[in-house]
Amino acid sequence: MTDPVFGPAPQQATDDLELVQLLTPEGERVDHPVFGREFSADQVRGFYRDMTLVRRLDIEATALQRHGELGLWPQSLGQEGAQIGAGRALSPQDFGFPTYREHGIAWCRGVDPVRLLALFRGVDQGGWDPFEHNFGIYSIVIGSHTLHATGYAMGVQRDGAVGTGDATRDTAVVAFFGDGATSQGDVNEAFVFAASYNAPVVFFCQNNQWAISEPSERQSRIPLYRRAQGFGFPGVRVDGNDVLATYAVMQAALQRARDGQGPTLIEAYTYRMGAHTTTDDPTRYRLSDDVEQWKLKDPISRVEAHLRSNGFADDDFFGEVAAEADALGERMRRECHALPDPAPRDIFAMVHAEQTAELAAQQAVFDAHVASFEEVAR
Amino acid sequence: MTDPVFGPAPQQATDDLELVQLLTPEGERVDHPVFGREFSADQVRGFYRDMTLVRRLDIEATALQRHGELGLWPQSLGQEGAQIGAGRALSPQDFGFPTYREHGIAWCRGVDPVRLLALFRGVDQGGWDPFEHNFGIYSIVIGSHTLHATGYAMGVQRDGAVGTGDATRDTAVVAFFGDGATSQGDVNEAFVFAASYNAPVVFFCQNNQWAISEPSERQSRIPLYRRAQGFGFPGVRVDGNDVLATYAVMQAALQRARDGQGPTLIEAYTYRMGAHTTTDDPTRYRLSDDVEQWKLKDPISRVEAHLRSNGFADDDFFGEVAAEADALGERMRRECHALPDPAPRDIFAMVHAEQTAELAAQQAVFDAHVASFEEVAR
Amino acid sequence: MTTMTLAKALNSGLRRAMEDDEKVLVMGEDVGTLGGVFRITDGLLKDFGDDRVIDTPLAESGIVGTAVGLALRGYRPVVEIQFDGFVYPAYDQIVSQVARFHFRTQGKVRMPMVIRIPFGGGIGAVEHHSESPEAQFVHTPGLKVVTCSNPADAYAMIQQAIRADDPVIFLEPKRLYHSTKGEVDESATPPPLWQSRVVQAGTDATLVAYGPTVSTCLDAAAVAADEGRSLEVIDPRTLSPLDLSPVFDSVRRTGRLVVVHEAHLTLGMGAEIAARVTEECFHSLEAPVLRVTGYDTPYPSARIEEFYVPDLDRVLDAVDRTFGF
Amino acid sequence: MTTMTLAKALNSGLRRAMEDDEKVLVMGEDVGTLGGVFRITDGLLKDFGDDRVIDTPLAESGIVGTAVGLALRGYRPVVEIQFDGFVYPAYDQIVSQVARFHFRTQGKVRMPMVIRIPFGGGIGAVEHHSESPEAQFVHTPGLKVVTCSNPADAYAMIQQAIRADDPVIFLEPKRLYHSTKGEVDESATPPPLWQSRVVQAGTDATLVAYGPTVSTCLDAAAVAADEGRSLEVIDPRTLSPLDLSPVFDSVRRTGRLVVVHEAHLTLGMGAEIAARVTEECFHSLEAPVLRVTGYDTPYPSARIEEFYVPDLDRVLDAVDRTFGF
Ligand SMILES: Cc1ncc(C[n+]2csc(CCOP(=O)(O)OP(=O)(O)O)c2C)c(N)n1
Ligand SMILES: Cc1ncc(C[n+]2csc(CCOP(=O)(O)OP(=O)(O)O)c2C)c(N)n1
Ligand SMILES: [Mg+2]
Ligand SMILES: [Mg+2]
Repeated sequence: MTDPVFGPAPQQATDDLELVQLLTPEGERVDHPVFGREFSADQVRGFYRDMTLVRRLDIEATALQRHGELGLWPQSLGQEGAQIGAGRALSPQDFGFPTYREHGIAWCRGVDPVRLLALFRGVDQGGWDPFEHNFGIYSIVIGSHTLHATGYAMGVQRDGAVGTGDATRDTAVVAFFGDGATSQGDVNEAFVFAASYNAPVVFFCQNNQWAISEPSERQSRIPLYRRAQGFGFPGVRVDGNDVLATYAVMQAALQRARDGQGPTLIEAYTYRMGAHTTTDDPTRYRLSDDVEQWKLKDPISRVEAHLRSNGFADDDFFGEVAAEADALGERMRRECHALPDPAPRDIFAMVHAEQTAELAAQQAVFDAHVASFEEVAR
Repeated sequence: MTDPVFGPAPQQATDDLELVQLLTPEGERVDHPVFGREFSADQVRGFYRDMTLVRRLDIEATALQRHGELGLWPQSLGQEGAQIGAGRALSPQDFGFPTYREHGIAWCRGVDPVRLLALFRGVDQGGWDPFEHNFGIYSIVIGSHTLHATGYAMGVQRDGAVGTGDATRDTAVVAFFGDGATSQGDVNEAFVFAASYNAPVVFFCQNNQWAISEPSERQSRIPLYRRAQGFGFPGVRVDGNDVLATYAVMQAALQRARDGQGPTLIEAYTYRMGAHTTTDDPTRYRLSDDVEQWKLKDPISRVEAHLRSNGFADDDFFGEVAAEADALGERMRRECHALPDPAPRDIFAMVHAEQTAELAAQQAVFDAHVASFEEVAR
Repeated sequence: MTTMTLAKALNSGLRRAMEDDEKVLVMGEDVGTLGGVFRITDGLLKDFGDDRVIDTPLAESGIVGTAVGLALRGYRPVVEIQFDGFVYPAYDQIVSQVARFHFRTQGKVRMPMVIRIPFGGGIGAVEHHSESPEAQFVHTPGLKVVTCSNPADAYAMIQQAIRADDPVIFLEPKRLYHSTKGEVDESATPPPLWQSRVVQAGTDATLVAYGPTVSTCLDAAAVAADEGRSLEVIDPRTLSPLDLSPVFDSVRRTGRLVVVHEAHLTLGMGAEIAARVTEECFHSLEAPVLRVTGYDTPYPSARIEEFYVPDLDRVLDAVDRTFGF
Repeated sequence: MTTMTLAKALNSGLRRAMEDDEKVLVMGEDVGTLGGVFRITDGLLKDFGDDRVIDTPLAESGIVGTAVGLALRGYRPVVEIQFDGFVYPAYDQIVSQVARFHFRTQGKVRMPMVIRIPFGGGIGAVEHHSESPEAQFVHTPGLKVVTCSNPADAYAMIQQAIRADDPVIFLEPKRLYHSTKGEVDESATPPPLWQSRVVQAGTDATLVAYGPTVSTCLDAAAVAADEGRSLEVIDPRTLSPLDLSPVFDSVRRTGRLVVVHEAHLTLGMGAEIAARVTEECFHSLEAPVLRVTGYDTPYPSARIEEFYVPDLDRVLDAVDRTFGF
């Protein structure tokens, strides 16, 4: 319906005319006028390996949760294309700020999967060193970290690490978030700040169609990538189940940031194949038919089909990756069990960089209390 | 500069190609393909009268502040066109949610100017009955009320008061805010909710170029009206110093809301001719040259020129309005002085609808304390 | 008389309130189709429709802010915040708007809104899912703050909160949702919402606890009884306003008081209760009011939360200490 | 030694901190060209440039949230919140992010950030411009909270806060900005930031006050002295962590304590101080700790704020009452 006064009504969120794609669900390479590019067989095999290992990581963690080893696990199943495509486009000096489902990005940043388990086992609250991986710890309060990414990018600008032309120096920052997050004030404020300062930040939104039980149409009635237009920077929708397209689009956006051209919003159009987390029951709110439809668009199968039909990989290769996945799974099980519980008394020392007398006193009381029980026990 | 990958760079905030105008600064009527319409001489004289009285109201309040009668006053000087244009387009059943500078809207909603003084004299915190005027009290926390407007509009939907075709029933809701406010998370969340529920709300942004000392370019690098595109509803920029154009655009947006077509963002492009408030010193951050330029676009002079050159009004008319303004000023001075201070003990009873024992006890202690001094004084 | 979980009692109470008054709306994230992540709103969408059971965009300030607007339009919104730790994005709307409309307009505007917040720890969750934010709301004039500790109270209090013409922060002890069952008499006349309850009478020392720590204190009282010490347990139920007269009465008899909550020690409810009880019962106190609380650290990782949440031992230990003065 | 206003002392302290460490940034609304609505950042933009003095978009969550990112990148942001009442949109970022990065990462991440907030009433302002939000921050583990009451402290404490590796909420008593002058010795070595100060020694009763109420208490002490009563006045300066040992010492001598602040009574600092002092000095107390505070109502309209803000009479009255027990 077209409004006679204010012009055409905005298009619906289901419209996906502008979806960038380089590899069809059937595994056929297609071109794109802007983002089309070549990939070496090596690179594509690498993507396949990454995605397969990350899927195994996810399946393994899900199983560990079922066996009571983890309190909770947010599955990345189905989103491997978006995550590996994005993650592999990052340079070492780039910095990523994830939400809680970015296991594929964490993988690309060299975070040991066991560290991810630690968080969901309740052994710590995010145990890797962000500066070691240039990758923030998982963030739970939806949207809050998009501002951190923007601020970090403002710091990058102040360090003179944009637009120098030095590929090892120019730095992009990425905020990873979901379709649900786009409704949060913080995310929109991040857009405001990023645009105002032309900060080198890429907003990478995995639109997996759901925010727990709510479809992405509840958050926006137009395609999410268009949100960026309202803030004065470009937005683009890419097939998030297409690792090649995601890589290409992400690469371009990162380069734009590093070159000092400012922020970009990428909407990676994908699907959460699993439950929201292991405590969720998606049968309450979505049709299994939808899930079946999306299975046909699986990010890994299409790469496998592509590799096979072009003779880029043989059974040996697939066998090796499968074995590697088994080994990863086995190691995760083993090391998950072995993760040590934290020492309760340490929480008092973790609050501040400079310990306070107050907390030291609380720690002493705590110690005495614990000791009194040990005494009783003896 | 055009980005080879992501397309043309967004236009700058200074671009005003799309400014809707029906009356030039010189007072000439021009047409507009979409918003062009006729106005009766009566209507235009009415606008003139409104604007003149509101300007006097503002000047008088500013003077009262200078004389120590008010703690503070936020001037609406220069924004009368935007406010009267918008305010007069409202139907009685429509509901407006103002910020703190909407004296012209308050005027149109029948709020006695003395009630505005009460707030800034510190006699109350917003003393009119919102339901009597269908006009909320002034709101100080920037942007917070845009959500109230959206929620109210959701209530209107639930009452079945949209799209019935009954002009006395169908109801639009308006959130009034400034250019600075557009950066607040709340305002963007209001856009999200309004779009998601297609709520009958008009977002009326007076871009007066400044948020205290910060130019509107700090908030957005593209014209603010385009923000709406990113959320999937129309935005339009109107010459806010053109009361006719503002009326026409507002009227259309309100009708759209009442018809059930959902939200609209209007950016009324205007200028804050005075200081941010009486405690502000704008010479610290802006050039008097700019102010001089904007004087040429004064919303009242252009209507006067138009009325005179078309013979729609004579000296008698202008004399009458001037006399009315004098009388208003005189009444404001008189009644401001006479505004009674609130009774301190009443604050305890104002906190809740259902009084608590706790606060009743605090009130009793307060009374006793006051009484003990009265005793001493006696 | 039906036996039900605390979750079910809340669900039934909400349903009843919606039946009684068509202006009552339920809104929040996932409250519709899913029935809420804890299923407290289960079935309501089906029976009351999406005009009254509103799945909202993912934005807490937006939820509370639009609820303010709905209240201004004459509705009585019941807002669900998914977890305690996610109430903070709505904090500004709550403390500067919800809490103040009545005051600011000298009573011309009422704000009948309930903000339901599952709170407290002990469910093995990740960060931001085990917070106890009550003190922040109790410190804010204009809000009423209540918390239930059993199914019967849950059923009655949610309805009373919805009927109240003032905004009510309704804290639900989430670890009891499905683990606690109790009798609910749907036809009983409940006590006033703002009234404390002496949950168990006793003579030697007084315990004050609310929400999830009430059962801990009852357990402590049972153990103490075995050891020959009689503890009185009082549940204030409403945290703001505080009805402390039963506590004053009790302390005048026992001379000893321990306050137990999960929220942090510093400026937790225990501080206020200690200050008031000391002021009121100065000459009756045999010992200072002691507090058993969460520590002044963020809520820790799940594997060690048991060391953080007040437990039987810490409560009994504190009772012992009150006898040492 | 120079005589300057509190505003000027803060301005000089900020300038000094920026000179000392080029990682120090100042950011907020109107802090650049305008120099802040209170002129605390006056002249800094001119001298340090807009990479270090950043006028931000009008969004408090955005300001604090980007400051977190800047801190992660190695900067030391000093954020200005324009008025106390506008800190709440940033509350989530402060309590769930700023306060927790260190804890959450087991110390791998530090968050050296200062959030400056002009606070308190008495300036005849409209709503949201006279709040005293300290309790909300003191209740939040991971934050340090300080407040200055005179120019010398202001000058030193702002520098110390900026040098601290933990996030500091820095509360500035806005009504003293331009009204209070004092000597500032720019070469003096200040006491540690986290240390209370006995502002005036006394023997009969103890007053604890911070920020804007310190001068009220000094006035009260002067009047009391005329009446033959010697009051000790202690300014904790830092509200979290609380250094109460001088208060304990004092109360052990005087047996009487009155805490004075503008924030609301319920769960204001007075509650915590009362609870701790009673616990620590139980047998020394001749009377319960009394509190002179803002009431449990929103801050009222300007014309009657003088009835709300603790004044000399209410302080003296409370002191009298401690002698009545
Ligand atoms: C501020 C906040 N509110 C609510 C939640 C609870 N919650 C956790 S995940 C989630 C949905 C997120 O959806 P989306 O952003 O699409 O990410 P996805 O889970 O699909 O990856 C919600 C509501 C939260 N973590 N933070
Ligand atoms: C949340 C919040 N932050 C800061 C302020 C302080 N403040 C008052 S007005 C103002 C500028 C508002 O600018 P704009 O929205 O353009 O409205 P204008 O004053 O120009 O009408 C600021 C920062 C406030 N009132 N609320
Ligand atoms: Mg999602
Ligand atoms: Mg403005």
